[in-house]
Amino acid sequence: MMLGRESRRPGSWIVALAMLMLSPAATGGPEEDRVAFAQYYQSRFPAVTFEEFANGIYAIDADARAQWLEIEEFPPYEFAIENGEALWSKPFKNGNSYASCFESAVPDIRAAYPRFDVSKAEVVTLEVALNDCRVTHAETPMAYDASDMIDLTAYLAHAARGKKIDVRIPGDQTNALAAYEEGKRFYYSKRGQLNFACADCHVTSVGLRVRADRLSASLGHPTHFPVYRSKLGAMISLQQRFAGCIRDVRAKPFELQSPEYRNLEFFLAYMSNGLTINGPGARK
Amino acid sequence: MQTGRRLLLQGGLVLAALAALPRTLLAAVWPEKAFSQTAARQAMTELLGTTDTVSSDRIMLKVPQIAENGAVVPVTVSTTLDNVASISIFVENNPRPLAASFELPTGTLPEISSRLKMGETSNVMAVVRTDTGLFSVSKEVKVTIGGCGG
Amino acid sequence: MAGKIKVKTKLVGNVAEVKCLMLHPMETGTRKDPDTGEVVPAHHITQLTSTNNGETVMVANFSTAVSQNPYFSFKFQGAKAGDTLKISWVDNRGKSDEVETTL
Amino acid sequence: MAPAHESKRPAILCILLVAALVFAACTSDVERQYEAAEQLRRAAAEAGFEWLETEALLNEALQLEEQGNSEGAIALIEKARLQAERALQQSENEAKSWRTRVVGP
Repeated sequence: MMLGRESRRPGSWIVALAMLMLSPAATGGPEEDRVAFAQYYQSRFPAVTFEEFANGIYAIDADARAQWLEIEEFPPYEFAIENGEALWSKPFKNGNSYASCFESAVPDIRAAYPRFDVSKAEVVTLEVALNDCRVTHAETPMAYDASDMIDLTAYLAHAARGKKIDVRIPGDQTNALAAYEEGKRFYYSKRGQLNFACADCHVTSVGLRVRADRLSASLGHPTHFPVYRSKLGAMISLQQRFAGCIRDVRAKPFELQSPEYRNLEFFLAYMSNGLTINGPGARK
Repeated sequence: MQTGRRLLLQGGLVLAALAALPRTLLAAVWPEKAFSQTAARQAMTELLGTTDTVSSDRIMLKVPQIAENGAVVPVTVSTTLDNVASISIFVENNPRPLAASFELPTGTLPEISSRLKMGETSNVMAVVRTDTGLFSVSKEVKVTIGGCGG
Repeated sequence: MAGKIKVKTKLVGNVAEVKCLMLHPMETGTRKDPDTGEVVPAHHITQLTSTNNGETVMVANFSTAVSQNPYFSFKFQGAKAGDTLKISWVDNRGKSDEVETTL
Repeated sequence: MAPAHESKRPAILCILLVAALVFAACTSDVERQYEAAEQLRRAAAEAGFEWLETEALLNEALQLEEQGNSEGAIALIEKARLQAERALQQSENEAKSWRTRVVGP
């Protein structure tokens, strides 16, 4: 129904977009980028509120939304949350625990990542922070696609529901800005045999169909991960989803938690600043 | 209604006996033969003894028109028919059409929900057995071949 | 392994609504392992049974067409707070699991 | 244009020719073409623009060569080389043109 309303005014978003492009804004700093990004989606889908974009494709696809809500009645990711909580509470061999590595209380941890770590001069994601913690306490790091790793993030995402995404790029940190710029460049660069950029599907063609699937908005992409994908019957991280998209355009995926993906996550999370964390999620 | 009356006459006594099973006497045998049939009609015959059912608007079959994902299709069946003994769900074009069958002892309400796999676009049929016969409703669910997951 | 069956119940008057989610692969027997190319043998829950204070309130027979990590919900009358609800399943390999909860 | 320059050219050509002949004598056609394609693939990977199948094509080519199917191997190597070349081209194009897609100021 939301789409219906939008499709009756096919020209409106083009006009809005043109206005955005012509508007005499300052040079593209992250905050200007973010505002323009959010405005773009809001002009494409005028009936969808900003908050609603946290629901990904279900913000703009009414049919799929109804089925998703039925899954949410008793979502399969509840097993992951439960396992994640058990892992979180289990002490390491040296008696310490994950909690000892994080400054904030459990509900505040998810929202603190991704962040730019000045001393490491790189983006640190939640997954990397968890593994760093393990190494600090003489535990072997986990593979980034290990179900235990993803379950831990599911637990932390669940605990953080209702908190806002709040990625910061302090003005005096040129390294952080460079990481953001790298992520942005990645997002807008065409790659692979199909010659697609992330933005080709999730900005330009958002809401249109690729075969049977409607393309989701990037505004809100990072709010709901990790997600249970019914196609796989398993939980996946945001970066595993990156890898899936990159494979779909027939480019070689990068290693999980590679600098490329971390910078991309940093950029995407910044673009979704102000949206509410609602992970873990359920997707097709 | 014609078929209904015939069925009532043929199977009424047997069905009446089955419908009112006390809670502790339910057969706990998994109907393997019905589940292994590759045609919906045969699966129905194995499970219910016949393929004659009366189409009934007193059965609500809630399924999506277009499945978001054939691996997880939410299905809810409920009915206002009285004395329901069992509810069975057939996905006609699945390799094994009988998807699930629920035996309802007295006191259990005729309202069940689950999630099913569908290999392709197909009719989904819910068959309700009461003490007066077999009633059914069918709906088509379209299953599309996904692209990238959205 | 904690919680292979998750149950949520709601009591409205004397009607109990039971929702459960089970951790099970529900292999169809037709899927090929993407790594080895070999067909993964069927492995699925065949029967779920639920009792309330020892009385059977549901027998559900499943095929492989029930989705992975099956979800199932039903309602029954004659329930009251404090009743002991049990849900158990067996699969085609003879494995089983059960959970007990108080309404 | 400068005469001094021109006079050097035959000498360089000569050296290159000798080097190529020596190289050819030591390695088969397949190995040589494989190396060339593999180098392009690595360059594309370094640029962050490697395509999905290129490496698999090259590995498959090596297997065919081992089975004595040089012709098949060369066909796959050629495919891989073209992919790697285009991936590199893509990375060069994108170095500038990504900015044209940015939403915002």
